[in-house]
Amino acid sequence: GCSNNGGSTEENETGTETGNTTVSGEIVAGGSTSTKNIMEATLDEFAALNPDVTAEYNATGSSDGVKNADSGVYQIGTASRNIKEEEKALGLTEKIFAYDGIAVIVNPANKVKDITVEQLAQIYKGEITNWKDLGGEDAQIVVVSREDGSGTRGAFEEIVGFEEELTANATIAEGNGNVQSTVAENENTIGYVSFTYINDTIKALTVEGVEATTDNVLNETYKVSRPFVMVYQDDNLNDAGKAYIEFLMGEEGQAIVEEEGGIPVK
Amino acid sequence: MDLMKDNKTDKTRKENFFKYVFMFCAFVAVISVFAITFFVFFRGLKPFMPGTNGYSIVDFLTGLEWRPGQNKFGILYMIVGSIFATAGAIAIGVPVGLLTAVFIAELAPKRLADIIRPAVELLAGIPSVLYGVFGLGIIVSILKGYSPYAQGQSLLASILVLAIMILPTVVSMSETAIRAVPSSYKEGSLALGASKIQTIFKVIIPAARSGILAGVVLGIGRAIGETMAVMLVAGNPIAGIPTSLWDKIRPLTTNIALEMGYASGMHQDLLFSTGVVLFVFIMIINFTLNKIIQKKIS
Amino acid sequence: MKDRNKFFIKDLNLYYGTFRALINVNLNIVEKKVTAFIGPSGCGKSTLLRCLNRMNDLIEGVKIDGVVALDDTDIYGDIDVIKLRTKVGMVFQRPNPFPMSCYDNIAYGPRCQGIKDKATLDELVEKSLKQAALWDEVKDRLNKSALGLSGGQQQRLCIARAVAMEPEVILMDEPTSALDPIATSKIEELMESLKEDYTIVIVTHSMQQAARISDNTAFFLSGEVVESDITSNIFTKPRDKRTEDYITGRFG
Amino acid sequence: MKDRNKFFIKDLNLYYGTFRALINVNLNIVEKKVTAFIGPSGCGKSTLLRCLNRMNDLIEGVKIDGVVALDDTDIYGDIDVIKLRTKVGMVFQRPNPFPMSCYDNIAYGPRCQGIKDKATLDELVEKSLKQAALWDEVKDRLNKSALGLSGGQQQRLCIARAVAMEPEVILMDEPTSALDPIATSKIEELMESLKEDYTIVIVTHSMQQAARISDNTAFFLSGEVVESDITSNIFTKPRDKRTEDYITGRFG
Amino acid sequence: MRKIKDNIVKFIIILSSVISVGILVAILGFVFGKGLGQISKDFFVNEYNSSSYYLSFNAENIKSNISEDKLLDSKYREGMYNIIEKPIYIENIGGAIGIIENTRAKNTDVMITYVENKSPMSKAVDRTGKSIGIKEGFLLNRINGEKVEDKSLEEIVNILEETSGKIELKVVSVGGGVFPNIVTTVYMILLSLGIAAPIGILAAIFLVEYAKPGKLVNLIRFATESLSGIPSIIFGLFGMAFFVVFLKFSLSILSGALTLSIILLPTIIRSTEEALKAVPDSYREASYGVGASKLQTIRKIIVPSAMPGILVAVILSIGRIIGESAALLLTAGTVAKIPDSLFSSGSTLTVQAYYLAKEEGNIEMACAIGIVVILLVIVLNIIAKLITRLFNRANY
Ligand SMILES: Nc1ncnc2c1ncn2[C@@H]1O[C@H](COP(=O)(O)OP(=O)(O)OP(=O)(O)O)[C@@H](O)[C@H]1O
Ligand SMILES: Nc1ncnc2c1ncn2[C@@H]1O[C@H](COP(=O)(O)OP(=O)(O)OP(=O)(O)O)[C@@H](O)[C@H]1O
Ligand SMILES: [Mg+2]
Ligand SMILES: [Mg+2]
Ligand SMILES: O=P([O-])([O-])[O-]
Repeated sequence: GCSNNGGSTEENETGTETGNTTVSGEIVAGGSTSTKNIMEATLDEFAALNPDVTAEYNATGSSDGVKNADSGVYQIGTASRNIKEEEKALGLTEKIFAYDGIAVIVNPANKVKDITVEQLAQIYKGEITNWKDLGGEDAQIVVVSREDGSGTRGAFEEIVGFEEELTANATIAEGNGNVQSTVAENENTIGYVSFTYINDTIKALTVEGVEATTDNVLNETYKVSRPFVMVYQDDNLNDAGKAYIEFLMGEEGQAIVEEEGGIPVK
Repeated sequence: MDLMKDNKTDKTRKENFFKYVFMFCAFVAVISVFAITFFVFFRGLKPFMPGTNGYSIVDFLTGLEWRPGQNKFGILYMIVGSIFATAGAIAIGVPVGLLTAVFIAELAPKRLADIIRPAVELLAGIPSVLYGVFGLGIIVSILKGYSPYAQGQSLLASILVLAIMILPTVVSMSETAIRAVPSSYKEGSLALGASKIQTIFKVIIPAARSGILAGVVLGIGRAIGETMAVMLVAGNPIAGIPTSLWDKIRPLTTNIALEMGYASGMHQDLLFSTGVVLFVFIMIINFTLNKIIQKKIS
Repeated sequence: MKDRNKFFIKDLNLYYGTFRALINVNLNIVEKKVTAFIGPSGCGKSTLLRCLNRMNDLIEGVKIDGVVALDDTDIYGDIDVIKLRTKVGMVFQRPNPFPMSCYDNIAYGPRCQGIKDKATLDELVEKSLKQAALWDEVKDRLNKSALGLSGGQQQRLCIARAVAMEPEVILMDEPTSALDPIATSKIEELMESLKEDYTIVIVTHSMQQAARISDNTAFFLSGEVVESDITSNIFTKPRDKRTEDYITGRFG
Repeated sequence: MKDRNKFFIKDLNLYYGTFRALINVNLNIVEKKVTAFIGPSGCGKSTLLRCLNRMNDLIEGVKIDGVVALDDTDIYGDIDVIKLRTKVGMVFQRPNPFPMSCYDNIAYGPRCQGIKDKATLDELVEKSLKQAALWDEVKDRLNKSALGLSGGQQQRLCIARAVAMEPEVILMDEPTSALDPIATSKIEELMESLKEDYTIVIVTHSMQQAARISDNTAFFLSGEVVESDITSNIFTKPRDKRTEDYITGRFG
Repeated sequence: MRKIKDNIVKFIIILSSVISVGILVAILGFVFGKGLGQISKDFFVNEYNSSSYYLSFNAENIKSNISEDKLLDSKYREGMYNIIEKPIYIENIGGAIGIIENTRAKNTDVMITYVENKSPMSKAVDRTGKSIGIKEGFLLNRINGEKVEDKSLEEIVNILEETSGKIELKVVSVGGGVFPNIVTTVYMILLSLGIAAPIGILAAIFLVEYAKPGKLVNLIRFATESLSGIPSIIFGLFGMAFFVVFLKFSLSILSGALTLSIILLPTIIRSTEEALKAVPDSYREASYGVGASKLQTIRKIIVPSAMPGILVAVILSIGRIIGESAALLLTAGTVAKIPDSLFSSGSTLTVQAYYLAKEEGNIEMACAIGIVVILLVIVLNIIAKLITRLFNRANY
């Protein structure tokens, strides 16, 4: 073997074919559940390029990601929302590594196709409670939201503009998957999930006529999007960690971000 | 005289050494138990301590809204929901479980009992997540058809899922207790011309009471402590005392599990406080039921 | 008055699975007399006794052939076992009062028969306890748990419980073997008085006891009834050598 | 040869919690003789027997005062209880072989004393089984579970197990009460032969048995030793009225 | 009158039993109905995540006389793949590639379907020079840095045939299985029992055989009893704060196992206590009666006799470990990889099922895992029964 023990990684050589200098070490990352697919895919590729790197990602939630990056449990923490004021006080380095769209989803049986941001706010504040007000059938709207502290929820509330005014009537489902299952199971529900979780058991609504696609987020016509942020303590990063971040922010990494349904930063 | 004691032999040394090993293990066990208790209480009571800019315990225990973002941490509606869900689960699960136990222990032909018993035990081994998934896929879907609201997530759904989950505990504990009733009671009753059913209900079940109650205690523990299954079917709203079976509830455990990954600072401490409330709950129930058992027996 | 047979047992065989615990038993039990079953441990005394009210039905794998007739009805025929047991009461070796109050213990049987009326029950309880010579000792604690009574009192309570059913026969399986001498003598006195109204069958390990209290005695050995006769004959002029050996203490 | 006292018991009182189960017991147990304890149930026979090898130590809440001396050493003084028990073996009412092979049952005690040598153990096992008159019956199944033996064989195995420790005294608590007559008579014969080497104390419910096998008899009533004497005296000319009543079957 | 009443009650009893059994059947039906379709050989032997490798080797000319049929008849077909384009053998790399469809994810991939005996691919090394070897069933992703995604099978074959000298392939092992979760579950069982069983059993021996009944024992008993009623999420909180953060064990199978041990202790102690108490006193008496010491009696008589009870407790504990999710989620993490040290995180089957349900809404897969867990539980129950029966036979 010719592994580069403890050596420095001056340069990111991924993507070239031969004569690679590889790094070694362990990367423990974790945090947001929404970023899981992107993080796992990039870590996998990074570990393939650097076979002596072992990497793991624990999807325990955005706030947990920040907290554990601070306590040192995670070398790299991720959040699927902007870093809050009190979190900024921890003095962690932040880096946006991708953007994500949040899809507004309903049951495929639901006739409604489009919704406005204004209507979304009214629904989530409990001001609109019947689908017929949106041109659907005469049925109660079942509002599904995420747990408090979720990056997805934080971002959604911020963008839609009803922060902390969520109707008391909302059903809270834990995780993107539970939102998805809950919506898939009941034709009167409305919920929201990260783009990466859109599949055929549910239907994504167009927001103000714009389809929920990566392109539309990039050209800023689709309104509901948020950043994926990673945070770390500079002196807690090992060589592998540093090299990984470079890789993620580089061309290769961003290409994977896109493959996984995220929106690259450049 | 050769009966005299000799404390210095290898044998006595070994005896003593092992005695201390046993004792040490007992203490490890005890210490871990107390460490948890201490830790949970320490974290959970921290926000209420005077001198910290914490949270008022009264607001915490009587509040009707849980909006961490707005600094509103009220858990009264959760307490009420937990109590309703547990009580409902017991009201359904205990009788059904007890009667099933009676069937297995006293009425069923041996072969049938030998099939049902392990089958019911199997229910206890299924991870609770699957109960949740089952609850969401089947129970919630069915209830949706009858609910005045447009969804099936509700107190009733929680009750049903929990009732199913406590069944195996209640069945196997009750069955063991029924089997443990001295056959002299049964013989005494039958010899007096009582029928089998009379014997079961007038003598055997009363005599097995303490074992059955122990099963109920464990069942309650499971019902209150269950997290993953109810989370999927309770609805977990951020406010609102349930007033009907169709209302959503947010059980205490769910509150912890939902947000622990996301909470920090006082929000997290208050999740621990929720844990303390749960802890106290279980203690009170254990304690009262033990008292009831003791009183009935003496 | 000619002695009338209460039970008539003919060619009775009983198997626990494949083990033959009773072998061709033939025996008559005389009405309103005390019949004692004696014999060494494991010889089948309890087994036969439990045949008389079909208590053996409860045991898995018991097979029976032969005839056991109560007042000329074959009790292994198509009869109501529950009724049989109300007619043939039983008292066990270890006192087994139910874990409830003294009153409820006695009232248990009648209540199971559907008697609900408080006055009737009160009367029945009092009468039974008096018959069992226990009334004076428990009348002030009727509502306390029966498990608080002494062993001897518990056993008399069990007798009272059997008596409360107003049965015709009372079966007793070593009713005094767990009791002290004073309690024992009380129960023996009690049997003396009960036999005026009831047919009593008692299993005992103590030959002295059999001699003291019984009118007839059956001697068992390894599942067979070796000899049965009026008690004084068994003890003074046994016909069978084995009976004599047992009586004179050569074994057992 | 003058009889030597093996045990000397003086003013012994024993309390189970607050219940005084033995009351001022004074008794001598003669070396290489069979001493029988008789008396009605619950009179304290087993309790006294278990005092002799401090088996009562295992019971919570037992308090003792008075003297129990073995060969002039107070066994309730500062002695090694384990050594005491190797000297004073015990056989219980129900045969209680360990759930292991016959061989291991016998070898258990010696092994606990540290004897590991196979040849020594083999020899010891054979000798003990022969002494217990069991060798011929089990020599082909030494490695099979002892639980497969019949009750009588199990009890003799337990005796062999006690004998294997080469004790000086063997205590037996109703050793035949769970056995059939044939097994009983085998064990009685065995005791006859054992008493040449050992001091034997036996509790029995059967007066016949006491009469048959013992040299001395102590009669117990409600925790007291009413009378102790050589057996023939007890059975033919008891000094105490209560002894006489019991012997003649007026109670018990 | 009494007959009618008895019959009504009997009817209710039977009805209850029917309900209990009906529920069981419904749940099993649901889990099996949803999950069975997902179960294949791949499900058991594959990693959950696919993992990528960059592997290089020197082209050689390896002839092969593999038959047409054989080319179609490779192992992957038993799994979740359909062949779309017939594999073509390439001498340059000594192996065949074909286009397959992933029936679960419904996308197509290029797969290395066959590797000849002396193929240079089996000697391929990664970028550190470590020999990994390309195996049948790997998906082909890039050739010398160039993506194969949008190319036809012919184009790919052409590229490979024309390349001489060093070839670097990016290959991806196929995921979609729960092998790492099975391994993690086994580790978790071994670790937690390795910690909790000795401590619990020895503690129970102390409580039953040594401790004088009194305040202390009552206190311990009360503590263990209340602990068995505490929801496991609270243990999770403790484990997270103490093992993960304070002791810096990080989210790892060690933190998870330690947390689980504390959960198991009360059960193990209680059941062992019961088993020890159930050993007839006559054994103790007999042992002391022949002059055995306390330790000897415990070691040679009491513990062996209590063994079936203790084993059953242990097996019940295994059931609990298998079924636990809340506490492990907070202490052992969610990584579906085979842990390579005590300090790596890992997710057990149940955690994985929970995670799939919660995060990906993948009910089918969660149920498939549920089936595995249920089968495991059945096996454990049978073992428990066998043990009890075995020991019972020894006793009578
Ligand atoms: N349930 C049973 N299953 C199998 N065998 C049994 C059962 N009950 C009793 N036996 C056997 O039947 C025989 C007769 O038992 P029974 O109890 O009638 O004896 P007994 O004369 O009452 O003895 P004891 O004086 O000890 O009470 C004994 O050998 C006993 O082992
Ligand atoms: N562990 C104990 N705790 C409290 N009381 C006990 C205990 N063991 C025995 N006793 C009581 O002490 C008295 C004497 O009991 P013991 O067992 O010595 O009688 P015994 O003469 O051997 O009777 P049996 O012939 O029935 O074996 C009895 O009244 C009994 O209830
Ligand atoms: Mg009997
Ligand atoms: Mg005794
Ligand atoms: O898990 P989140 O991405 O919603 O924080």
